Amino acid sequence: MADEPKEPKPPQVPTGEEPASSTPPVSAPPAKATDASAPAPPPKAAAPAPPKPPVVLQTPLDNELVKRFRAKFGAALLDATEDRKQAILTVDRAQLLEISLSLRDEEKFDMLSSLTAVDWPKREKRFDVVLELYSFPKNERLRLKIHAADAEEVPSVVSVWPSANWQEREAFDMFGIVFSGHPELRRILLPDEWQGYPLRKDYDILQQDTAWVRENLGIESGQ
Amino acid sequence: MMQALFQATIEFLKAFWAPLLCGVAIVAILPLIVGYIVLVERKLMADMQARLGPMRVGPHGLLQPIADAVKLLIKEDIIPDDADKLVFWLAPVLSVSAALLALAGLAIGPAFQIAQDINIGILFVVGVSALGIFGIVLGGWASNSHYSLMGALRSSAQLVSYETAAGMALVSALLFTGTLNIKAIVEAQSKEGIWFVLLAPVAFFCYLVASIAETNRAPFDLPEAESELVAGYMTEFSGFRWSLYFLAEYANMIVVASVATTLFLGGWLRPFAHVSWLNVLDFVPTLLMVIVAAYCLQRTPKQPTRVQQMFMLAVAGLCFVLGIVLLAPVVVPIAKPFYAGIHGGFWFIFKVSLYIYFFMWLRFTIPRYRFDQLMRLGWHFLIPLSIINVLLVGVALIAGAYFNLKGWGLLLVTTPAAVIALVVALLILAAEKSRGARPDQTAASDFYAG
Amino acid sequence: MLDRVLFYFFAGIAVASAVLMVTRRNVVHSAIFLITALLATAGIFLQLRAEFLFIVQIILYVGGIMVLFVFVIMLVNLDVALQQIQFARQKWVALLVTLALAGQVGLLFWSSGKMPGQGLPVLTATAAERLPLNSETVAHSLFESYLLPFEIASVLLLVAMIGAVVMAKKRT
Amino acid sequence: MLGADELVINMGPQHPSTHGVLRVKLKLDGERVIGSECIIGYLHRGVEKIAENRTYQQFAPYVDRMDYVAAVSSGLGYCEAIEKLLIVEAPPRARVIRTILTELQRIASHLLWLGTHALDIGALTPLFYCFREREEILKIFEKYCGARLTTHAFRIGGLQYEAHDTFEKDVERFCKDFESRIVEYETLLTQNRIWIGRTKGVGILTAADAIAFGVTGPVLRASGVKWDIRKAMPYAAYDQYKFEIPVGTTGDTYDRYLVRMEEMRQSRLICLQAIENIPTGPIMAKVGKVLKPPPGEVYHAIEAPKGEIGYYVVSDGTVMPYRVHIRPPSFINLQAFDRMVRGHLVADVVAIIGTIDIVLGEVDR
Repeated sequence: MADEPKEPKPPQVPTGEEPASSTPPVSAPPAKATDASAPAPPPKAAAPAPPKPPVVLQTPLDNELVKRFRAKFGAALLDATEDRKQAILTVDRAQLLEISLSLRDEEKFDMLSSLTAVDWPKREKRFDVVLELYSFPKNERLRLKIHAADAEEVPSVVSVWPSANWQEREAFDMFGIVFSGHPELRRILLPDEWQGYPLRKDYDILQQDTAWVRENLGIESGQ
Repeated sequence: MMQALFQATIEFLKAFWAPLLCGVAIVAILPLIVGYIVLVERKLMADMQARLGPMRVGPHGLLQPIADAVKLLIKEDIIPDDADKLVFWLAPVLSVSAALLALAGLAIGPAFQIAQDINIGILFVVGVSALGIFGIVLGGWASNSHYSLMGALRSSAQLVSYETAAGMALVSALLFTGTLNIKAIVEAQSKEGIWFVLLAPVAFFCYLVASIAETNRAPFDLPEAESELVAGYMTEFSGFRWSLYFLAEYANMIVVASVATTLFLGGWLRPFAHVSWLNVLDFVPTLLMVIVAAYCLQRTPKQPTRVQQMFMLAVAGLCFVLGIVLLAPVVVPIAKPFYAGIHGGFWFIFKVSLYIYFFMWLRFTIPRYRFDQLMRLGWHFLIPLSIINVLLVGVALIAGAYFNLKGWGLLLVTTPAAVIALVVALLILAAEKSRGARPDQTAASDFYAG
Repeated sequence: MLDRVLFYFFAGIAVASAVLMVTRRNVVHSAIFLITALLATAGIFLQLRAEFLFIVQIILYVGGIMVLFVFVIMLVNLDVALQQIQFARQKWVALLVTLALAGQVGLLFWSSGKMPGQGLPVLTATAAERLPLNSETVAHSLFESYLLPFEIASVLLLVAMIGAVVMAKKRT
Repeated sequence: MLGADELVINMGPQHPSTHGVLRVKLKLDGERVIGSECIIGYLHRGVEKIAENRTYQQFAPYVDRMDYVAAVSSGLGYCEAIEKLLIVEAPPRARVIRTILTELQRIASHLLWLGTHALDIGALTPLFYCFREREEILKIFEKYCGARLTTHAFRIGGLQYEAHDTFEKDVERFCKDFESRIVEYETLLTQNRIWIGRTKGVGILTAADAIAFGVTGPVLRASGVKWDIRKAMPYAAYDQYKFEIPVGTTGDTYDRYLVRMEEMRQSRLICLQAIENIPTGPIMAKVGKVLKPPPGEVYHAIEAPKGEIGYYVVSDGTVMPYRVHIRPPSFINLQAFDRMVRGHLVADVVAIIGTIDIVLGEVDR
């Protein structure tokens, strides 16, 4: 929490600092959260923090960067929100590479901190691929999200940020998301002959365990 | 035929019973000595690293070497599947026998030498100990492992390179004696009244560095650099075979230390052997022993168990007896004839220990060289320096003969020679530095070629 | 008596390991037997009280040349060497040369003592303690009697060394 | 065998100096590395999957098992991430104590690195000196929370334990001693010709490369990028203290060594500043027994000893996290290994593995 006060130093901050920093007590987040609930309509019914009235944490994001992106990529920018004052851009899968390049070269998000995925099995496009970007010149973070269905390929961003290499392999390893254009998309943490993708929500770890026990130990069940 | 053979055997035994006995003694006792050198090394290392070292087996871990030896002997002997069995069997034996054979040529005092008075003394020691390299190379090859092979290749390249420097350094010192006979070398130092380390300091330095490299000790312990090559040529060896290599390594250390002692440090001579007013130095050995004994006595009550207390007392007693033995030739007129033997032995072993101590000290203090740096140091620095030093010492000797200088007077001519060699060394280093300034990615690529 | 036994002992080892060296298929084994043969020869030198030759044999041949030999053997791929047929086509040439050599040696032995100045010189043995000092003797003959050939040989070696260095440098 | 064009040598997973179960396949030309491949996963325990089946509090001890030589730092990152998700903030006293413990942990982690790195390069003795001081830090941890290695020192919302009576005195005594101890290590290494020869110009990583590979922590700073999350986005109580960010120039192994040595000094200064004035008050914020963060997601990163450790936590409003992704610094930093190692010798490989300062528990998770 304490990292928020330092963030609004650069004036051209495109993340969602503007509404937050306009409220006076910057260092008391619970109070701030209730403030933020006033201007924005609640998009979802949030589970309430015990004593307080419903808090709205996800607000639409509308800053310079989003405006520039709207102008440049139009419909490819599916959504721009901020959650707990962290900027999130949801973009179209097909245009990921162009957007990434633009983010790196024009918006100076020069480091890819983290790349991972989240599985929402009930959704039509079940996977969120989440890229956590950082800009050294601006000292701010930006989260990029891409939705992908089970069989859909996501363009690899290794050519933009080489640090995506192993992280995409890990996402492939754990979720089975195929990154097209990746130099060598193999399993990285799990053995090559591993069955299934463990971090999918429908992955039954017990079943895998039992199968392994049967195969390697020759007994019926390990559990 | 049988009778002839029998006769020959008798003849052989008659002529050589004493050396044979000594040989058996060496083979029997050396492992014990090496074991205790290792213990001393571990204790020293522990002391320098703010810890205690082996403490469990015997008082202050004094029985640790024996426990280690027993452990090694009863360990499983593993021979890798694809290893060349014959060579794998042969290699450690070669290594250790070369090291032991070299010991035969050494003189521990005027009285103790197995291969008595051989004309080629120092050459014999150097040449035979160099044969140990076959044990390393063949062992590395026979293991059929990349780590072993690389260790073996590194080792042989290193040994061949540094042997040149060591040989040249030896030649510098031999110029003063004019003989290869070990006894004659020490006697020459006795006659001149000055140790050759003072006359040829640069040669001593070269030999010191080269001998560390030859025995594969840190900072030149690349063949067995555990962080890179696991254990180098010894990777696949275990149990008794491994301990043979270990034995060979420490025996080699004793050999190089003895050669250095003989040639540069006056062998078995007491410091200032012919300065009569310094005869008080004869009491130093006794004093040392008594101090050790006193320390042991002082520690005795602090030992946790009765057995350990008794053991400590026994050690103290042994030291005390040794002190008496060392004292006897000095004060008891009847024991006078044994003076040279007993005190010679003491001083020789003392100097060898100091030399080995220096090895250990280095090992705990400084990091390891990289292989290309090691080769560069050998070929670009040590070998040129030692060759130039031979020339300079030769010139100095001619000058000395011209001015008819003797003993300490020789310093008048050898000191300038040493200074010039030092300047040359600095020049070489400066040249190296400017070479090293640019990234020499290509220069290091063919370092196996020397 | 002892001398004779020692001689036959070393000679036997030398011959046996020489034969083994030629017949082994594994190059490293051949190298080991060559080392053994050289060491046995060194033993014969020692038995003849030629200590200096003994140690030179060990230092130069065993400790120097053979180390490099073994070194090179390890650098080449052994499997390739194993597949090659031994005694390729020189079987008959080798036999011929061996026979010629044997004939020569036989002639030498046969002519000993028959004609003055021919065959093996018959030396009278000197007692060991009265032998001149070995290394000194060698040094005197090298640096006094045969100084010129010695220097020529050194220059030749120097040239060979420089040539080798130049060739090695050119490659990189 | 070595005469052939390429030699593939396998280092690890059981190798004395791959710092755990890292396996590196090296393609060699003689002894020169012309290519490398890291094979990891031998220590994979599925931490992220476990997280989805534990409550928020239950999962906290698991993060200690990732970077087990800097467990306090991982724990701090996790607790702060969940606090962010819950929109609570730890009380000032808790934040200061957290800062002290985390900085001590940074020193401990760097000490372990220094000892093993020096050992890899062949210097035996610094290891024992480093462990001697590390022991003092671990004793402080032990006094504080009873555990030495995987401490689980912090709780979501603050601290479980009040600092013990002698906490300030212990920390102060350690800091006082430590000043001369660093000098001791430096006399052994910094000016040593062999050490310089082995580390200077080895494993150079330029600033551009470092950023592209996402490298963080001392490795990034040694390449000349002055970036430290403690300064850039202060967390815990770092905004109250004065300290410098050491940076290198060339990005070689020697620079990384110098940067880490200086970092230890700075951490010591932070500790000294912090113990001077530890605020009084509660140590735990008001969080319920059952944590049900409102739906949403958060990414929170802190400066662990090895670099940026980030937690991306998604909540669906239940007691268990919907997804926890951990951005482990070792894992990301190890990616740059191939770039750093090419063209160097086998002996440099161990120096480079050492200088990245990886912990396999964190690489594999």
